[in-house]
Amino acid sequence: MNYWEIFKKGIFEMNPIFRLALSLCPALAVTSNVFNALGMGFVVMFVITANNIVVSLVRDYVNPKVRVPVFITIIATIVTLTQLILEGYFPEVNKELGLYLELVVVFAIILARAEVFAMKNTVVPSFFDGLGMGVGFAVAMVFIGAVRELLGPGTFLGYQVLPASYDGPLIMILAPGAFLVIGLMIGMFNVIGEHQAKQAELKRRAATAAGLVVQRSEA
Amino acid sequence: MAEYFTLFMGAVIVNNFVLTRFLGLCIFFGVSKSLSASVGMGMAVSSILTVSSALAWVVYNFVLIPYNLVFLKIVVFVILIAGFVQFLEIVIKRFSPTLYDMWGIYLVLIATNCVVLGVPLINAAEGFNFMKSVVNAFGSGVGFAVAIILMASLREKLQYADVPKSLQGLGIAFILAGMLALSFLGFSGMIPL
Amino acid sequence: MAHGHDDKNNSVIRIAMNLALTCFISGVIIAGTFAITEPAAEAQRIKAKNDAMRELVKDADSFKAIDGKDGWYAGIKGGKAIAYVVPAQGKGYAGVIQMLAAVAPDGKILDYKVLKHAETPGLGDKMTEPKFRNQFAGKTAKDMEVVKVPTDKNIQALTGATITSRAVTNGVREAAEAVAAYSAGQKK
Amino acid sequence: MAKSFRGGVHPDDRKRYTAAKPIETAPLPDKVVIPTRQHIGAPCAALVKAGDLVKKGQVIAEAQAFVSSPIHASLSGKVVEVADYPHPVFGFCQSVVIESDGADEWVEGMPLSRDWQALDAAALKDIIRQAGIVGMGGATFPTHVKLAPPPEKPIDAFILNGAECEPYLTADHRVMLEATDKVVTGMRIVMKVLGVAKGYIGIEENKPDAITAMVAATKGTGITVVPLKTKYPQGAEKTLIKVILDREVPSGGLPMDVGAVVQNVGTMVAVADAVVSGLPLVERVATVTGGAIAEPKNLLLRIGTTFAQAVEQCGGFAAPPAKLIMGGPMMGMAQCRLDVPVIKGTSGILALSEDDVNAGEEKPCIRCGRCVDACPMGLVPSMLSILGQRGLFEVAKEEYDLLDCVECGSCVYACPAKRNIVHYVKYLKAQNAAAAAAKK
Amino acid sequence: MEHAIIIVLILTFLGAVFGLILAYANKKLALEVNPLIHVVEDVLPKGQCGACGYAGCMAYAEAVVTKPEVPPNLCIPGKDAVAKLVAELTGKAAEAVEPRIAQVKCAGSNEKAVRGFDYAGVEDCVAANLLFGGAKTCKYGCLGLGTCVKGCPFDAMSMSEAGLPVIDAEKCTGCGKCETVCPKKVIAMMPLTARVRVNCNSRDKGQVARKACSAACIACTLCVRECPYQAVKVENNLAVVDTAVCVANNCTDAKCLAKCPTKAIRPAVLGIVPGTEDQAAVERACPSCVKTNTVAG
Amino acid sequence: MSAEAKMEIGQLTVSASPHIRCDESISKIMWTVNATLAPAALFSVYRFGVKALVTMIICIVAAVVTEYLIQKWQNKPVTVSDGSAFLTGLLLAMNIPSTVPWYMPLFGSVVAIAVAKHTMGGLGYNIFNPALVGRAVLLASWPVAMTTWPEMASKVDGVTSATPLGILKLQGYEKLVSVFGDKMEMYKSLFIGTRSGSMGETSALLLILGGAYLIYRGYINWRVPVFMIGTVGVLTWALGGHAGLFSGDPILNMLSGGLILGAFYMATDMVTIPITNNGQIVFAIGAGCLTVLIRLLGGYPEGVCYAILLMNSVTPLIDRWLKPAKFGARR
Ligand SMILES: Cc1cc2nc3c(=O)[nH]c(=O)nc-3n(C[C@H](O)[C@H](O)[C@H](O)COP(=O)(O)O)c2cc1C
Ligand SMILES: Cc1cc2nc3c(=O)[nH]c(=O)nc-3n(C[C@H](O)[C@H](O)[C@H](O)COP(=O)(O)O)c2cc1C
Ligand SMILES: Cc1cc2nc3c(=O)[nH]c(=O)nc-3n(C[C@H](O)[C@H](O)[C@H](O)COP(=O)(O)O)c2cc1C
Ligand SMILES: Cc1cc2nc3c(=O)[nH]c(=O)nc-3n(C[C@H](O)[C@H](O)[C@H](O)CO)c2cc1C
Ligand code: SF4
Ligand code: SF4
Ligand code: SF4
Ligand code: SF4
Ligand code: FES
Repeated sequence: MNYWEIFKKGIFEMNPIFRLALSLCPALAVTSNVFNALGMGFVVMFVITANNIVVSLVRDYVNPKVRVPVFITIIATIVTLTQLILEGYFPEVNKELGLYLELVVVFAIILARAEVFAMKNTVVPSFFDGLGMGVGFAVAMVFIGAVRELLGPGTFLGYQVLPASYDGPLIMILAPGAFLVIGLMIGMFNVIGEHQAKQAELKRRAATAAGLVVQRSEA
Repeated sequence: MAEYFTLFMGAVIVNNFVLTRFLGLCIFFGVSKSLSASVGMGMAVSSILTVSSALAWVVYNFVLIPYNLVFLKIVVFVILIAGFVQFLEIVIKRFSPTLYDMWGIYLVLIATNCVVLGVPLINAAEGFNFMKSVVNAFGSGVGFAVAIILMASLREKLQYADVPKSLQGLGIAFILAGMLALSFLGFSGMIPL
Repeated sequence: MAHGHDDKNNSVIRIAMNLALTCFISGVIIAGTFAITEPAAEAQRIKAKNDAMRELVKDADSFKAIDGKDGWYAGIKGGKAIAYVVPAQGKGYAGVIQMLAAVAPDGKILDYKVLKHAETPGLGDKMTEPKFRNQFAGKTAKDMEVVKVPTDKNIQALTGATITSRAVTNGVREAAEAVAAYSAGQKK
Repeated sequence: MAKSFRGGVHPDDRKRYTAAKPIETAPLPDKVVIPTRQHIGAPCAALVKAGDLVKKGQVIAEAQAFVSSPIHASLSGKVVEVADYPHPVFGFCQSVVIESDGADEWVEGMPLSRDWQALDAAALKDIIRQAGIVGMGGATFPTHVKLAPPPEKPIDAFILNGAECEPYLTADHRVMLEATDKVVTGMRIVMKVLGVAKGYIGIEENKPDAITAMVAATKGTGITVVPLKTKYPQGAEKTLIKVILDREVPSGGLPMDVGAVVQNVGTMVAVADAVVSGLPLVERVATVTGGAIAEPKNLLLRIGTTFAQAVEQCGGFAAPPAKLIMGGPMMGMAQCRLDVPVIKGTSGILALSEDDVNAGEEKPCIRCGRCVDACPMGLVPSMLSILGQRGLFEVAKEEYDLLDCVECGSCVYACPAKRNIVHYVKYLKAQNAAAAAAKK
Repeated sequence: MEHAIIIVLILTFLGAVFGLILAYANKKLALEVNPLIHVVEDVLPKGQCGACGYAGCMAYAEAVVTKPEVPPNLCIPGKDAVAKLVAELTGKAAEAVEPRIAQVKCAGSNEKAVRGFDYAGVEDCVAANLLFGGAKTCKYGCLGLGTCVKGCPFDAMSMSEAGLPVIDAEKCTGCGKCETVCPKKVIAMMPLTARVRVNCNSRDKGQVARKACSAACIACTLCVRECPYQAVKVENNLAVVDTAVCVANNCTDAKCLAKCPTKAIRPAVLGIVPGTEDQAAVERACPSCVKTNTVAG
Repeated sequence: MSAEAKMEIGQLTVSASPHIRCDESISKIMWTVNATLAPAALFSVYRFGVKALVTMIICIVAAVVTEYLIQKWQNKPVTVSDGSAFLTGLLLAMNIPSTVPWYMPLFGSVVAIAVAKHTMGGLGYNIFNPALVGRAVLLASWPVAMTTWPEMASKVDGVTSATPLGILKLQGYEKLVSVFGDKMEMYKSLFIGTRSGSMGETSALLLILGGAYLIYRGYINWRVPVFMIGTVGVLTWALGGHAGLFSGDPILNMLSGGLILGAFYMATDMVTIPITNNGQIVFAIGAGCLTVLIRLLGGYPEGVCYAILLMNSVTPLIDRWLKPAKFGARR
């Protein structure tokens, strides 16, 4: 199996937020600025990768009847560890992520990857899958965070980037704005996707126009 | 009494679970495609939330706090809830297929979801007493139900609209949720909790 | 009902063991990590608290918890309590605002620090900015009246966030009153 | 106080073109095209072939089933062809083409004169069936079937539908004025067949002279004349029964479910002719009118006369017609050619100019609710149109009572967005029927 | 240390309790669902086209798993590959699915077909068909309002500028959905092996058909005479090609193409793939036609 | 034959019945509504000066241009001449203070048309009232500027002037009456429109006249304004006073804020409200209740905008629940 492919699919075609629509809560709750989004992204990246590894290691020993509780326990353990470590060494990050750090346990994407991928694959692919999904998640988070932070307060990672006279709409960093921004972003991605698909289709038609005739009449 | 009422209304409208606190969004977006499903989901969430919060409160206050193990709450809550919900699902499926069709099928989805873990954690963080925890949980559940039912009715209506192709599905769902949240801003500042 | 032949792997005990074992291992790991990180975390907590208090009462040498008053600390300089750091709270626009207020023994406010709040970014959360905070320094409870016009005597409200301004002011005022009462009691 | 019902619309009735014009008998056409299907139900089988000589009133096509009605030659002459010809309802239909011999002779035994009072119900019903009488209000449902309700559905009221609520049309109006006695006789015959004592005549207030005439003619017969508010669709069976008897025909039901039978004015004249004079249905009164007609008229036309011949009688076209319609502007069928024949259900021939039509581009529904207010059936037409756009006939049927729509067109008339609601309804009903057929 | 022991104890206890409850509940209460159904559904293409005769892919999956008499090769879009997989999963004998493709049997484009009236109404063929069978004078031809395009579950159809549907051979799975929705039955399925096809649906007599549309099959029977294998017949005033005969005789020079005066017989691929209205197809199907220069694209 | 002489094949139009239509059209309705709003709009220009006119023009032009661009982009027929985007722009302008900087009306109009209207498919399909979505977004985005009204500055306090409802909320009823002089003076001022507020919150008189004409023409349903304003009056009378139950001032509450504008022009936007009469009554009463709830308990002095938006979100449920009485349901 091609590890690059496994890694890549989490970022684009199976992006956890934009495509799979899983783990949406943090995508809204902790993206009002890039810093928080990045922090959350890293945490999820770590948890999902670690969990994929552990699950792929123990998958043969897990009884299917209690599969879900076992996986959840594993995830909860990893999250608790993360929390303990953050608490001990990065108290700032811990405070910013707040409740959502604890909720990482139930982010569907993590359990989903355990069930769908790590359960059926060995350690190395599982690692890449987890990493890809994690990176996809983090990238999406940062992207949303950047849009909201730039258009709202006009800053990036806390630094003023737009002119000071910029009086951005506060709604960007409020709840309704979060929904609207993500909705419009999804639309934008689809428009881009459709455009690309159309180009590909035109190319394909141009290519097959001649070739397919031959193929068919020999079918 | 008034205090509980305020807490309840606060949880339902002012601090609506979905629209202002961003919890339970996966099922909020996932199950709001049809009205009947969203009603089932709303009922399932409200009831599970209430019961599991009560369970969690007991364990938290009688086990974790006395032994100074507050940091274990994630693991403990999650096992507790997941186990309980899965058990409930098996039982309902076995004994009442109609009930199962009505809301049992949604149990699996909520077993591992922000909603059911979030409320016990909030209750713990706020240090609510038992009654308050239960009222807050029930209110949050009702708030969730209100939001998802409204959302589903809007989405069903938009099935018959000319939504641009690129926005169909998730995109328009987010925009709708944004406008719902915008409308709910009207309640903000109403009951300071 | 599902009967089937019970192979060993699917007996009730086996299944239960499976989950129990997972939990056991999880417990061991968490306990281990906890043992390692707890001292650091504890240190962090203390440090955070001290930093917060030191920020409020810059010239204190040390801080001492006050018996009988939950969460109260006295800032000590040269063996004397030069200020009290006490918890304060007010009902803001969106939920409770939790603060620490530093009050001189005579009831004059030194400063305050917001610990937890849910006010609107860009509006209510401007209460943490020096421009608003500095108004409090040196004021006593009776001067803490929120008005909407520029003022030296009173507290000028944040634009568009009168509710927040009131909440902070009320919380701080109550703290100032409590300290004044307490230190009055001490003196006796 | 004129009675009314919920909903409905008030289009300009435009009856002024012809209301005052007496019925004019059209000259004998030199050729008629008589389709073998002029009614709801099973088609007839042609009894004649090319070359046969026929007389007026001779049966040329025979009913093959109970719900069917025989067809008679409308003039004497030679059958030149039995073949597919254009038809105003079905597009094409097997038709008997007869070339007139100019003599216009009745078949033997006609006309006669008999005392209808002496005949019993069964005999009367049989005469009506053999005379090929079908509903002339437009629906063309065989009258003898309507007059034979199943025993478990007792009928206690007969209503004569003189509402003529469709704009433009004045045929029934003129018939009520000019053949008043025939109408009353027909009505009494039908009431005898049905065995009912209560008879009503519903007439819209915009025909005061007809109301007066009917009141005078029904004196002493126990028949009540009920003036109706001028509002479309007063003449629809269901609303008429509601207004006159205050009974609601249940959803999916028929008038007989509430003990009522409704018939059109023209039908009564045909019944009277058949019973009293022994004449079959070979001609009818139709209003030829519309902004594109030079001289609008009420004409007595032979069945099988082409629209072109009828229009010719009215001075041809004054302006290029945008639409040619059989029936009224609200329920009538748009035609695509002039060579279609007048059939038993042709109550009017309308040639509308561009101005009359006032169509407009179809826009999205703005949910203004005018259609809801207009719908006499209490439906939500806007939803029907929206579901129609998406072909969701199941939803339309289960949640929006698709099958209760009588296609009266009130909603379309009222709609500012110019939505083709009736067409969507027809489409959804067709889909529903196809799905039902597929299931079988 | 004590702390650590308590942690471990609590968690283990919790795990054991729930493990027991769940295991017991599972054993005593759980109902079995055949998991194979989901596996089979996963294999199906999920066009929900109903070509299998069931209401959607899930319904077919259930039927094929639970009922021994349901054959594994009903999914037409899935072609052989899916049939084989389903057969394997359900332990049934695999039979090949005859691969097929949709063809539009009408060349009555906006300019070739004569219009009888101006249609103003719902943009849908079924709806238009309700009003005297649509605006074209030909009663059998395509109405051009694209109901089939909307109905194709695989996005394999589009409307050409001339007002006729075009099938994308690469995307068409042969599911036949378009055939069912078309009110004129202008679309028919043909085997993928077809050499030539009849591009008309008119069963009107020659003169009538010609009057209505310049591209109609006028039942002149030239093609019948031309075909060396008797693969072409004229039934109800319309030419019909028996593909099985063409294939059996391995026809590589489809002479029937040569003489058709209205070009109602076309090479099987022509007009199916967008943008393939070219000589190459004719040339391949009927080399001798090109030489005699009787057929232009 | 002369009959056939005027006929060519293919000339006749064939369509399903009916073959005649009324002479209403969407553009006629929309432009009429625009026209009835014009007096109130002009009055507010007279009251607030040229700045008000500029803000209004920005709103309208932005709305119309946005609609044009979106329809072009989507290859849909361009329908800007039907007046609905114009109306949205005008109503948005009526809902904001005249003093806001230029980019706020611009942003609001773009959001109203692009997000609230066209993401859902354009005219007829939107669930929320576009103008109100625009206003709610603006309020959330620039709360300070959106709650800073011109005029009456010196009378109340030195910083910003407040609307009557703002004064009522923060400083009490007596203070409010004293600002105007006496009670009658206050009612008169509210009715005529000499008070502070958004551009459309001024002249109750002109708005009611315009609304009455629309009712007369059948473009809006009288039930909506009557029930909505009535509910607000009754509830504020019952609950809105400081001296216990039934001590509130219903006239003040009915005339102030955006209630008149909202009840006649925005709660009547047929696209976003229930389709049946009964549904509209429920809608209007619900909107009235929510208005009072927000006015009395909420963080804002005014609640009409949110009340209508909230009821917009319940509209599909109301439509489902209150269908018209079907013929034949009763014997
Ligand atoms: C989106 C939004 C957020 C708000 N956030 C706050 C807030 O954080 N604190 C506050 O006191 N008022 C908040 N408000 C309330 C209004 O600004 C309220 O009218 C104001 O507090 C009244 O004060 P003023 O007299 O200074 O205008 C908010 C309003 C909006 C629209
Ligand atoms: C919307 C609508 C309007 C109708 N208007 C009339 C009318 O004005 N006059 C009439 O005789 N029949 C009218 N009909 C037909 C009647 O419902 C009914 O079929 C007819 O009166 C029965 O009489 P018949 O069988 O003699 O034709 C209308 C039907 C519908 C659905
Ligand atoms: C700036 C402007 C002002 C208009 N004012 C009116 C008006 O006051 N009344 C009216 O009925 N139509 C008005 N119209 C609409 C057009 O004159 C015309 O009726 C419309 O664009 C097309 O109408 P239809 O869709 O009904 O055919 C106005 C159009 C524009 C662009
Ligand atoms: C009586 C009436 C009231 C209207 N009210 C509004 C309104 O409040 N806000 C708005 O954006 N459009 C309004 N419109 C215009 C139009 O309905 C609106 O642009 C649609 O909501 C867009 O689909 C109104 C139209 C009419 C006829
Ligand atoms: S009348 Fe027309 S625009 Fe109005 S609701 Fe009905 S269908 Fe829609
Ligand atoms: S056509 Fe149907 S839906 Fe329209 S008004 Fe008549 S009955 Fe109602
Ligand atoms: S092939 Fe049939 S469905 Fe497709 S456009 Fe033609 S008539 Fe319509
Ligand atoms: S073109 Fe027809 S047969 Fe081919 S995939 Fe589409 S619907 Fe199925
Ligand atoms: S992340 Fe909260 S429900 Fe999925």
